[in-house]
Amino acid sequence: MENKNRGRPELLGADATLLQPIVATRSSFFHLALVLLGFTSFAFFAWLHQLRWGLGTTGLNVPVYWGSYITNFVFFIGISHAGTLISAILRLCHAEWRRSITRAAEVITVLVLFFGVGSIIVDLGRPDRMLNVLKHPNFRSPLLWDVCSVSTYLLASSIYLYLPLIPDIALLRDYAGKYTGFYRLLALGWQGTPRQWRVLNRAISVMAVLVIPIAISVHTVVSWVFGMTVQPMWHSTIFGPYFVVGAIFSGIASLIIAMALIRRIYFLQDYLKEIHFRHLGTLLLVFALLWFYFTFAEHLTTYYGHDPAHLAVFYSKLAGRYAPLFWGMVLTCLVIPVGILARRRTRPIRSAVVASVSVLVGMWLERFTIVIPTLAAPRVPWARVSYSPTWVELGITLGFSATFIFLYMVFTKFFPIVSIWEVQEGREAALTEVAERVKSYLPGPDVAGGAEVADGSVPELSRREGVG
Amino acid sequence: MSPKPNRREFLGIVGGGALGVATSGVTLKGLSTLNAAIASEEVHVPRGPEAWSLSVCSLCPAGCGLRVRTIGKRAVKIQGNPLHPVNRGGLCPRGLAGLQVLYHPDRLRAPQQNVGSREAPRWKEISWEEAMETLTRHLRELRERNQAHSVVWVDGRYGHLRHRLFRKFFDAYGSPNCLHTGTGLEAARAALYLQQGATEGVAYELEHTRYLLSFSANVLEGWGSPVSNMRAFGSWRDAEAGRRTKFVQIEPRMSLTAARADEWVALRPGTEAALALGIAYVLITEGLCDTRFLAEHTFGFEDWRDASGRSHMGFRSLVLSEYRLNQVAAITQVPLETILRLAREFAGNRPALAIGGPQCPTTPGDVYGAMAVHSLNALVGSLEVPGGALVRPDLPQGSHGPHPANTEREPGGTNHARESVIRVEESLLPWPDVSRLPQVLLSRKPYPVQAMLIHGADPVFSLPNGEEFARALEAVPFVVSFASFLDDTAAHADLILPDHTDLEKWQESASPPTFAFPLQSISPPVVAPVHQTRDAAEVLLRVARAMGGEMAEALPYSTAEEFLRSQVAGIFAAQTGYSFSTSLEETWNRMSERAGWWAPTFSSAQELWEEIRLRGGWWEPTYSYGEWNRALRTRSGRFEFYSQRLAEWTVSHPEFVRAGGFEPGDDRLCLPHQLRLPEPPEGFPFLLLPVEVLPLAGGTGAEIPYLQQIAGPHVFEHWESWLEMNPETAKKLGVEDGEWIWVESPRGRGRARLRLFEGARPGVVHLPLGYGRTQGSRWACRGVNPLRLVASEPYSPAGVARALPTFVRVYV
Amino acid sequence: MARWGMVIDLAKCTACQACVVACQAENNVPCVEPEEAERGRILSWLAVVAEVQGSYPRVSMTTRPLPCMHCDSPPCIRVCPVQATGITPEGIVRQTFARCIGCRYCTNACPYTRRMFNWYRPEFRGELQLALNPDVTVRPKGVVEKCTLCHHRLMQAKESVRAEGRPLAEGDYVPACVEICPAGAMYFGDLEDPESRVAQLVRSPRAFRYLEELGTEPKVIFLSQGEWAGGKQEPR
Amino acid sequence: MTATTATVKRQRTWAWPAVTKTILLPVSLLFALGLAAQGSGNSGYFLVPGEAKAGMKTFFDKGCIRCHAVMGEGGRSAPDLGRAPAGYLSASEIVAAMWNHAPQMWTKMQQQKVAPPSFSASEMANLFAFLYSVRSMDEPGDAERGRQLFSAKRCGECHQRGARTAPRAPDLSQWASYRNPVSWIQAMWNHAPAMQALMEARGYSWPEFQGSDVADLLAYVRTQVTSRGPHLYLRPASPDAGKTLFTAKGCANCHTLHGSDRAGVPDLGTRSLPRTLGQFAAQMWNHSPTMWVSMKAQNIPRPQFSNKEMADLVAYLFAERYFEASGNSGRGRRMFEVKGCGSCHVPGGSGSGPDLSSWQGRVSPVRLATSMWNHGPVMLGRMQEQQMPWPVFQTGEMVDLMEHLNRGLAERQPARARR
Repeated sequence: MENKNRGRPELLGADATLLQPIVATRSSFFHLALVLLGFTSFAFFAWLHQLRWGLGTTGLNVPVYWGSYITNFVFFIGISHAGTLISAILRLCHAEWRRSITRAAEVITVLVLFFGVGSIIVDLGRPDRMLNVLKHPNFRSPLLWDVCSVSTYLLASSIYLYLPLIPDIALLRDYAGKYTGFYRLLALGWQGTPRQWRVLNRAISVMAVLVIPIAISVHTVVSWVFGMTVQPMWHSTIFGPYFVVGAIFSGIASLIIAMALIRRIYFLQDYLKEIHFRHLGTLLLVFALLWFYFTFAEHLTTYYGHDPAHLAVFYSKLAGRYAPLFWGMVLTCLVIPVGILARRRTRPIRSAVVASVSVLVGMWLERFTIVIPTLAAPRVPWARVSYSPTWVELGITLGFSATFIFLYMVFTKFFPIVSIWEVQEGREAALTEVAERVKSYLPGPDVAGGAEVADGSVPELSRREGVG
Repeated sequence: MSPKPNRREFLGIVGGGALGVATSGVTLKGLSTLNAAIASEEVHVPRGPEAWSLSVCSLCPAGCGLRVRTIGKRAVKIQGNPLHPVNRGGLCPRGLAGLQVLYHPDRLRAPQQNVGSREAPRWKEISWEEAMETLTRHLRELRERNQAHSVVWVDGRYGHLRHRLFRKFFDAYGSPNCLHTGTGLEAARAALYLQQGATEGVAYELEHTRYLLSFSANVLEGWGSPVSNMRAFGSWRDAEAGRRTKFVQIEPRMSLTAARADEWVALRPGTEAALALGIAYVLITEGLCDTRFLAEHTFGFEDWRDASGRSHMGFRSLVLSEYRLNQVAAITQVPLETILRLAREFAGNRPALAIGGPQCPTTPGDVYGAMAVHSLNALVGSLEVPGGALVRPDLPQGSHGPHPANTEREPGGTNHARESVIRVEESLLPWPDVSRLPQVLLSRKPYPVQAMLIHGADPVFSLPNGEEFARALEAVPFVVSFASFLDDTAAHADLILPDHTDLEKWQESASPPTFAFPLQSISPPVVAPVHQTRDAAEVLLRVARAMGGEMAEALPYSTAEEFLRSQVAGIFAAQTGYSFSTSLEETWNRMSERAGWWAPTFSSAQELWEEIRLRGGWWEPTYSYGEWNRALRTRSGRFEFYSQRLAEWTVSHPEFVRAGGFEPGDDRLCLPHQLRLPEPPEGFPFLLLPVEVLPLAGGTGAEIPYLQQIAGPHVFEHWESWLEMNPETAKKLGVEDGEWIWVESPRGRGRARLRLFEGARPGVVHLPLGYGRTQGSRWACRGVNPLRLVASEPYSPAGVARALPTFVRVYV
Repeated sequence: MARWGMVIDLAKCTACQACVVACQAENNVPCVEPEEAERGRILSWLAVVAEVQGSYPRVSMTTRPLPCMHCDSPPCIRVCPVQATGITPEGIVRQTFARCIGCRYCTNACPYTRRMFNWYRPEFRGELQLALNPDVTVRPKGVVEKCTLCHHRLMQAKESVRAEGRPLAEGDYVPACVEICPAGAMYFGDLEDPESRVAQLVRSPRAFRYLEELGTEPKVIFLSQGEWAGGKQEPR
Repeated sequence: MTATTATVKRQRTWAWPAVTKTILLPVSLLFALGLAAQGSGNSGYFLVPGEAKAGMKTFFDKGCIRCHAVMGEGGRSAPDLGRAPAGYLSASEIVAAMWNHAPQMWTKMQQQKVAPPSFSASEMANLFAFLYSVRSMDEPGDAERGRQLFSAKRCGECHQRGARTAPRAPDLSQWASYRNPVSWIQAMWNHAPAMQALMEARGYSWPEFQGSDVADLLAYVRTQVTSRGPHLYLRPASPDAGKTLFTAKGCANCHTLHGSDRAGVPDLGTRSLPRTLGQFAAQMWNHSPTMWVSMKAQNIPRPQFSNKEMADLVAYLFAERYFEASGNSGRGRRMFEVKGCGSCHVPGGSGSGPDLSSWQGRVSPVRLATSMWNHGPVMLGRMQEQQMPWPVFQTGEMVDLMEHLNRGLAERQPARARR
């Protein structure tokens, strides 16, 4: 079925900009890709080195058996909450400003999850026996829960990324003029028929509802990896929500950064506006405070309980060897973001980005100061051994980050990073719909009944029929 | 768009699927390759027939019995010989580590000749024929030139019968210089000599004592016979309620021994004598002494008049006038109440025993301190009673020659043309002090030494004046070492003839220090030599054969085994003792023996030999208490508070008396007393006390990984010297735990890691002994040798070398 | 079914660490190089752990030989994702080296820090390889290892008593650490057998379990130091 | 095992016939072997049936050693069985002593929560052999007492260290090498004629040694040695060799064992003799002047002994005493009634205790001790319930009682020879 519009994205009108990254690639892309792939190959080399000589090439030791790999694992899984969770929540809440940011967020989720899982594999002493997890599973192990929940999450969020992509892929099939076969395959024969829209919307909303508990469970389970042991300052009931909050916190921060970069590089100022950053900045501020609340509650409880084993960890964090990292975390997760975001912002984008970078650094430190001090202060008196990552760990960490960025870039070269149909939809239909909705909040007779407030798909469906 | 996929789409789907399958296939393949790669690295241990054989440990003087498991030709595990009376199946970590000595990768693999200079040695591997030829030629030439006496044999290996062999060799060869480096209880041995007149056999029956006052004796960390001490310790704590032995450890630092004791009394360093005399003060003033013992078996307790009518101060007057409680409390910084309580407990729990003295392990201590401590035993009558201080009877000599090394030589009893290079007659104590060798070598008096043979000793490393020893070795034309590893001394040799390690040779050992019973263990080799090494004893036997004549006649043995057999025949001839047996049999034997019955399990020398091979050795399990004439061999035939030997010696050596700040004729010189404590010199505020830790007991064993790993558990330290310091002191200095820090004494400096330890006394720092080798194993050449920092005094007022309090400064 | 347990009498322990070396030699535990030891890569199934309290001169130090506690409720086996560690019917917490994926979750879950990880391929330099015990596998790199209570000795003991046609008696099976202890501070036996020495000692008022408040139910039981009861006269 | 099952087990073992069969065999075997089987061997010191060393192992293994000491080895909370009671005990006297003290011991064990161990008959036989052997050993003497004796007996007047008195008496410090009182006696015995003459010349009375005198003197002399001489021990004595010697040296010509005193010649089996071998030898010494006088009268030459011979002889005489002449069954029967045994141990099994008539012909000290020990606590409990006192047996009474039991309670058959 030939399409006469192929290769003419400008036919999309104003939204043609969104296809621009796919249609044209600048040389700087390749330069950057090369640099990033350099990091990737270095990480690969580091991993081979580690495989050859053993985990002794890392800075790990007795009793600090876990280090930056596990920190990365928790961190990456945390960031993965950027997308799915945020976009799902915003979708369910009908937050209209979501339309241009959901895609960017969801991609983060899917891609970063691979690195979360990768971190675990890299951390294994015998990755060659990885499949033992399937052959001899022990369902009592929180690590196995993790395996289950992360893979479920990966599946769910991939679907959740893919579903809203379908109309856009169809657009690409029809207009991009590149990789048509590839797009055709992925478009699954999307024609934009009302039935297809109905099914798609249904599916998206089901996934949006599904993905939230899955996402929350993932990070809760990650926290349980620590919380289920009896180790001081790991064995804490608050860890589930604490980790979830931290995850969303870092997720928002990474989303802000990703958006700012996309906006800058692909000239999407029209789509990713200051208001988006303002809203996300507010969200980040809220989570900074929420995060602080949890941190405070956690540490105050520990201090007040005065269990010597816990206190040893507590003091090593607050006043001991890990104090610089701990207070660095407080600075970067609380002081800087709150300081920046709480002020009236003249340049919301820049301040949001600065705050986000700070939060990302801080959240990595937070993961680090959760994992290491506990291990370094076991109940049994032990030699004071300090942990610091070696080049292998740093290389793999950097390589993972670089590869993630690379893959993200590559994604933008194949798929629109801003959801075209959602933006179109917002432009064309949302205004009236919102007006009606707002009216429904106000005193007076219901315009279209209360039902649509609960289930937004109904009016959308009716609206979209005209578009197709 | 049709609901059915077209051909292209179909191909795409199939292709995607294929790609997926291929990817996972490759992944699985990769995983299995990886698995195979790692599996190929796995170490597979060959199996073989299992066997057990006996041996003897010689890593410390205790000579515990070993039971070694062999698989095929490999020795794979060392355990204790359950029949051996010293260890009864237990072992300390050192004994277990014997395997790593045997299979140490840095052992010398063949004889080495120095083809470079002494300063810059270059080692060339030579054949045994060549090596033997060189040794024999040198020794023969010296003998032909009538210089046989100028050959010096320095031995540091523990054992007994081997020493007899060496002595026989040098007696026949014509050298009086068969020296031994000693076993680390020099101060106690000196006190025994000065107060009881016995030259050998410091023995304590720790197991049956009910109250043990240990003055800086690291009972659980290498003092005497560690394993039998530990057994005694275990039996104290096993006792039924109310009968537990109280173990009081008195020392400045809380050592592991102090930590395991029932009480630790922190004492100002070097004031052991004062504390002992303070306790004596309480015993005397409160009438807690054993007056009958004092009256019948002691001399110099009360004031006395000599033949010329001159009156002398007795122990009692000295203590009452100069060691009043408050004085002692001030000197020792031990609370007055503690001293009082210790004295009352000591007197109230008999048999009570006091051991030790101010002694830095591996370096000689202060004789007066040891005398003061030993005097406490006399005050409560703990000599020659069960659970008291004993004198070990000598081993039966059989028909084979005099008692070996380090015993008193009868004046004029030598058959040598020349006197010994270290003139025992000049010194207070009747055994030669190897630390005087450098002086002798350098001064070439009484005669120049032409050759030095060093076996099992590393004086350059282990003597306080090691550097001097190294310098002095330059003056010796021919130096031979029998070291198994290239050690600090061997590095100065011309020829190294590597000795077998324990498990490769016929092993033997006599009673360990502080053990009260005569004992001789003998065991055959467990495994074939790993390298081209030879037993030093067999080397000498070969030399004797090669030299022929009277040498060959004196040593008509072709192997070490033959020699040992001949010695066992001597033991059999004495018609006493038993081969090792279970403790039950031993109890039976002891009971019968006490009643006067002796029922040995052997009836001929051959049978005894076979039993020894089967069980590990022979011993005499019964001690005859109260053989006063054996235990008290002083001129007065009594225990001498006032040592007449000291009196006699100080008269003839006024220069040492004056050096000690005394007037000649001062009675205090002959009585135990507290030496003056030196003040720290300007700029050196900290006192350095080297400490001995069990894994590196005697300052040896640093090359053994097993031992290095467990060297300092109390500060989580291993593989490296550490400097122990009190946290308060460190705070004042502004230094932190784990920092690398310089320790500098007027003699030298070294760098160690700082470890804060609450058990270290403020103002005192400690370095472990055994570190800081400069030669040898890759694992041993680490850390600082504290002996390179401490000052020593070859002749104290008591005429005995002792380590002086050494002050250091510490900086980053 | 026996339930193997160990009693360590802290009153008799001299902290000599013979048990540590005996364990290492028996079980082919490699000695790591000094540089690695410095980085905390030491492998010790059994360690003597010291704890210093107070300040000079009122200092006390407790030393404790710590093998794997062989908990009846071990935190480590619950967390292993691949069932590489478990508890045998006789109560020994075992480790299947061939299945372990090296995630080190168990090492972190163990409150006693008694599980060790092979950071490298085990190295036995030169002739040191000759001293290896053929009864115990040398662990490859990347897996977790731990005290097995010298399980191979149990196998051997069972075999030999079967040959002799008698049941396992006390003393037939003793781990290397217990066997070597010079002060006789370690006891080993069947906790289920009320007549066994360990079962009797466990009933002592001095008996306690290390970190028992964690609910791990260790089968290594310590006897407290006790103290000198004062100069009581001999009981009549 | 719980207390209940223990009781059940104990009650079950009251089923006599099965048990008697199992224990009878080894015991009768041992007794059949008698002295002949037990020589000195080359591995120990045994006087009587049973393995003394194995007995010692039993003594240690069953925990006796935790309270009882033997010769100073072991616990101190109960009497040292090597020394207490001080006098000689034959096998049946050991049983009697055990019997008499048992309730006290059981009570004490109960207080200390120690379960009384049980013994098999062979274990008990070994234990008896052990105790008997140990009790025959001389304790190391007290040097201080020895010193007093030395001056009191005026030994020092001739035997001075390096005494120059002529004719010279031997310097006793040479004798310090003797570790065994028997060898001391032997040495004196052989020198007696010379000494006797000298003493008579000086008007000294014949020195007699009581109790531990010889050991004490030895201990004293030992403290006087100048240098460490050899320790001269005796090799384990052989009662067999002693038996031969007893005839060969002509002792049997006058002395009897377990017979009646011939005129003036003591029966060497009587029990008025001391506990230890050394004291036994000393007794020989004490009586020797009298003996020599009568020997001279009968023109019998004075026998000379090597120290080994002396030891063997003493051992023979000593071992012989382990078995006593049979008791008087009539007295035994009376005892059985008087002590109240019969009120429970009713023939036919109608009493509360088991019927002892089945013991007929099988009673030995070891047997009695075994059953008393293993079932005693139950019996004691029952007796306490019935408020019966625990019977106490005096010397000899136990033998009589055994004789009575052996003949069967109904006394229908004559006694059997037990050896």
